Amino acid sequence: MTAGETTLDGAWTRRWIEAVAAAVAERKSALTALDRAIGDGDHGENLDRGFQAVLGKLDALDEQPTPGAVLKLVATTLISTVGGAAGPLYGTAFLKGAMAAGDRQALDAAALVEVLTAARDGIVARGKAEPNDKTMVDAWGPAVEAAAAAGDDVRAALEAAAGAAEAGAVATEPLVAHKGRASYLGDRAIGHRDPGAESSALILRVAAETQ
Amino acid sequence: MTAGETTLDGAWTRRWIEAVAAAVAERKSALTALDRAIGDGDHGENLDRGFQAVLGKLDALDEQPTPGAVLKLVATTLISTVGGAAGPLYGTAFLKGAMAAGDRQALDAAALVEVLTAARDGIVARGKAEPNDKTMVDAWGPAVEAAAAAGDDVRAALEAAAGAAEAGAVATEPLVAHKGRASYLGDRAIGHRDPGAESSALILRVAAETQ
Amino acid sequence: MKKLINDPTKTVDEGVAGFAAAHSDLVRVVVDPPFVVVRADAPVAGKVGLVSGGGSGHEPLHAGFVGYGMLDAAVPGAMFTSPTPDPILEATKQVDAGAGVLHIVKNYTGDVLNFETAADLALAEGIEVQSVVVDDDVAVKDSLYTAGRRGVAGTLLVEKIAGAAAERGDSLDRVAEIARTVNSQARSMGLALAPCTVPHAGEPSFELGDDEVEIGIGIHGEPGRERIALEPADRLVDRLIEPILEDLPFAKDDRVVLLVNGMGGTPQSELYIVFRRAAEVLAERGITLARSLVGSYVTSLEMQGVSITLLKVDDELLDLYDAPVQTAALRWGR
Amino acid sequence: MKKLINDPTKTVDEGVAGFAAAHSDLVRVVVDPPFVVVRADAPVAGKVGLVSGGGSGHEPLHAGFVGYGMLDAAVPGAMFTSPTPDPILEATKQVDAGAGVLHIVKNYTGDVLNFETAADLALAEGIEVQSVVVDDDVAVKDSLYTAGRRGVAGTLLVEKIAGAAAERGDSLDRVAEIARTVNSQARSMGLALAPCTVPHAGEPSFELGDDEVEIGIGIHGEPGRERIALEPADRLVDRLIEPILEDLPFAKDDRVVLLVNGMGGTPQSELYIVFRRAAEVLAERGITLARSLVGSYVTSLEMQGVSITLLKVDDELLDLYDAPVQTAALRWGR
Ligand SMILES: Nc1ncnc2c1ncn2[C@@H]1O[C@H](COP(=O)(O)OP(=O)(O)O)[C@@H](O)[C@H]1O
Ligand SMILES: Nc1ncnc2c1ncn2[C@@H]1O[C@H](COP(=O)(O)OP(=O)(O)O)[C@@H](O)[C@H]1O
Ligand SMILES: [Mg+2]
Ligand SMILES: [Mg+2]
Ligand SMILES: [Mg+2]
Ligand SMILES: [Mg+2]
Repeated sequence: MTAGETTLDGAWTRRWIEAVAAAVAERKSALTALDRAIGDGDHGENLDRGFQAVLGKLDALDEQPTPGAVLKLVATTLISTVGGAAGPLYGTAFLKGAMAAGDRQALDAAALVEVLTAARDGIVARGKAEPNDKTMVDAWGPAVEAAAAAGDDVRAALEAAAGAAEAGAVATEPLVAHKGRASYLGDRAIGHRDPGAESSALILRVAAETQ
Repeated sequence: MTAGETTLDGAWTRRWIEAVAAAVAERKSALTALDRAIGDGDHGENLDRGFQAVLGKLDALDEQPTPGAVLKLVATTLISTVGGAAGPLYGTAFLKGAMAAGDRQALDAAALVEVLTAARDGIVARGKAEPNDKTMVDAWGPAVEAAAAAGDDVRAALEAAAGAAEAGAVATEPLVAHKGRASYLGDRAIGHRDPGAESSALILRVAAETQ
Repeated sequence: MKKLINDPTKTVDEGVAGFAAAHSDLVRVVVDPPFVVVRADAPVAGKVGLVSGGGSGHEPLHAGFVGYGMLDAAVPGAMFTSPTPDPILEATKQVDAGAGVLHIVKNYTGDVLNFETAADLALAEGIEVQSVVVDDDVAVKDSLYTAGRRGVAGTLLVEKIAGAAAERGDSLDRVAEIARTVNSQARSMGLALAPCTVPHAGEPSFELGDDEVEIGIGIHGEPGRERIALEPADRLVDRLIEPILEDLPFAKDDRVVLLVNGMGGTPQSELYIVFRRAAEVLAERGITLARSLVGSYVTSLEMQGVSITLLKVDDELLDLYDAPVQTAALRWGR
Repeated sequence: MKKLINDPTKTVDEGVAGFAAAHSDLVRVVVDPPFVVVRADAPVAGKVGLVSGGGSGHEPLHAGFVGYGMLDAAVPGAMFTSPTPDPILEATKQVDAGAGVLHIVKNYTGDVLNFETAADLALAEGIEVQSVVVDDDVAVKDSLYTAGRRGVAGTLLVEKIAGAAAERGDSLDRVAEIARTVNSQARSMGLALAPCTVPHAGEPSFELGDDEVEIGIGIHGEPGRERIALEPADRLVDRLIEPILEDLPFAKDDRVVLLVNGMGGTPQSELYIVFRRAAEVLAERGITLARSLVGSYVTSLEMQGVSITLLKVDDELLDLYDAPVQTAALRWGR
């Protein structure tokens, strides 16, 4: 399979999620370390618990699930296993994404942008964070815009989203936080990267790398 | 005043006690360190509290007190300020010593031996320790015997008592303790000097050095 | 990290199991979905049910306050991580006796969001739910630019007093109103001498030098707002109590409940040294010490530190505070 | 050493002052000779008076147990140092209502000697005194070659049950007999993960490596009998409970009170993990868990560790255990 041939169908979605679970497990301590600096030191643990639970449920899916069905399973599993702030926020993101994906068998670039937009809007609706509040929104916002600007190629869109999310995560470093636990720290949050933005970038980077 | 001329009168007794207070204050941490190793780490603190209280009371004595009167004041003050094991034991030692000194204006060598004997017997009566139980008795026992064997010279008797008490304290090091907190340690007490034997030797050494 | 634990990933489960074994007269534990600690005789006919919960690691909060006159159920999440909606919903169902259920939620994004979802789900099942968000921590500025004040030790007072109101038969609206009043009249602030270590993390939540104190900590091992050199206890107490007094503000002739709360690793003797100075400050200001509570009630694992909470009371709140309570961690009058 | 204190030489005084300020409904403090903590309504007409005391640093023991149904007075000594006879005598006089006074003494040379002197002095003033020496610690061999077993957490159970007997009007002889029965049927053993530091000493009472546990500790920061590598909590519990079970011995169908006691710096969640395993062991042996008590009651400053106490009970002891108690640290039924 060469680049550009990828179809974002249910099987791809499943491969993506499996790869996310592996990546989160691998980066668990790093994510937790970011959270220890300006939060309560559990972000990696929380996400890992959630995605491991997702892995255990993937086999309950139909043999040829829609992308939406996979996303919905991820959503409900994260909601009922992650807890904390990230659980409801990521849960809502995947749930709204699933609803945007609808019954489609596969996502083209336009549908992908719809899904990413719905996910970001879900996070904003629940968490009320604005851009530059030093949250995961700072990864999702740029990702949506970059994907939308990337044209018709899904791989290009995924790559654009991942790159923008990564840049967005890095760009949280100089910020004072206005939402989440880091907001308690005032100026002392400056110089630290937001863990949720980092994990969001990781999820999107893995998407870009999933064949 | 040259050696041999010393009269163990009330004034001498008072000088001795004042010097003990100074010596205990100086050696406080060392005594406590011994107690930390095989006890509860308060022996120096306890004695210092007691002898500082004694200092504060000495002026309430008659202008020319008997040795017995000084010893009795020390006894009651230690009993009511030291607490722990050392408080009642030293308190009893000084009380019995005071009773042995009686109304004498000064102690000759024979009277000194009587006083030391009464002190040791008081400690044994209250604490029920036997020789080699790794307690202050291991300093007082040899001290009494050495003083009794030293003949008619009070200075020689004091020097003999101090030397024997010091040797006795050192000799507690290889022992397993059978009384006091160190007895809880079993074999782990081996290699440590008993703090009460050490403070007893100190008190007697100061006596030998008091002119 | 040295702890009396077995598997670091099982500390919450095993702790709750031990709690259930020790207090089977007071509570039952529902284990699927894990874990919900429910008052033994719940649902209590005609009574408003009180549910609280949040991340574990704050023991005895909340399970230690389940019982007569206080909570009907506690929902312990993972260590320092708010529980998910499922067990919150389960707890809500277990304690609903038809009079409705009050959710007492500490103001953290995760807690608020998960309780919100659970309340929606409960509503969908026909259970009336109201929520009170506790935010008593004056260390955090309550502004548009923060997640708002945190809920800390004042939560205990909200649970006690609202619990007494529910026990005497007040309606859901009234119990919720009383809980909100308590929250609005309670102010807290804390400090740490030493951080805590989440078992699975294995590393302390922050580093403090041998002569440093972290002022304005929360209860999740998160760093505070300020780090200063160690000072005598009385001076540190002043640093905590001044912002508390100013914030409400508490004034001359006010009557207060003073809660001196240990963070988990602080010996009781030190809490009383802190209490001594706090009571002295109140006396200097002409504020009346109506009731005193001293202990480690809202903790951060083995953190060494203390928080001070003042609650302004009137006759009704004081009566409710004094009303009988029979829980593992707070008990009087029964 | 980081502590919430002011002057290291004043920690006991200030802690007691804070305690008195917080619990003026329960106790009064007599400050000359310093310090005696006396039940607010002492002497209670017709009742045998109960006096206990010992070195400070074990809070809430003993002052936290002064009140209805437990102690009439507590005599706090200097840190880890038994009090002198003067305050013990003062306490004895304050609580004597003509029915005699029971001294509850932990078995340490210093405590025994100072209480002995105080009892003699009280007798000389015409007060009838009996003494009970508590020695529940199985870590120490009770032989001619030691100072005998130490009194540790079992002291709390002696004070509770003897206190209830006195409250119901038992004679001095009978109260003393019950106290001795409780002591003879109680066994304890403890361990430490980290030592404590006496404020004026400024150095920890012993050194422990990052992966070491001290087994068989007392409550004065003294080292234990054995040092081992850190193990899972369940295994450590087994090390404590086996010698306890063997010593009495406790047998199948015995009914017991299980006390899991924190040493001061141990979070409650860990105590419940310990409790879980201890209860499991009892179940395996067919021993009935009649009552449970979990908390930091008999401590060594901020020491991290735990002790387990088992008390074998019959109907009478259980009734007395259940009887109302109203003190700062233990309260039920009132
Ligand atoms: N209001 C919010 N809106 C968007 N994202 C938020 C908000 N609050 C927190 N977050 C995100 O959640 C992350 C923390 O997640 P996590 O550590 O799992 O939860 P918790 O803070 O409850 O411990 C933060 O790094 C931030 O990106
Ligand atoms: N039964 C006893 N007989 C004689 N001396 C004893 C006895 N018990 C303890 N001691 C002495 O007391 C010393 C300890 O004194 P101290 O530390 O002040 O009291 P505590 O042990 O109560 O802390 C020991 O080193 C020992 O010499
Ligand atoms: Mg977090
Ligand atoms: Mg000592
Ligand atoms: Mg969290
Ligand atoms: Mg001592």
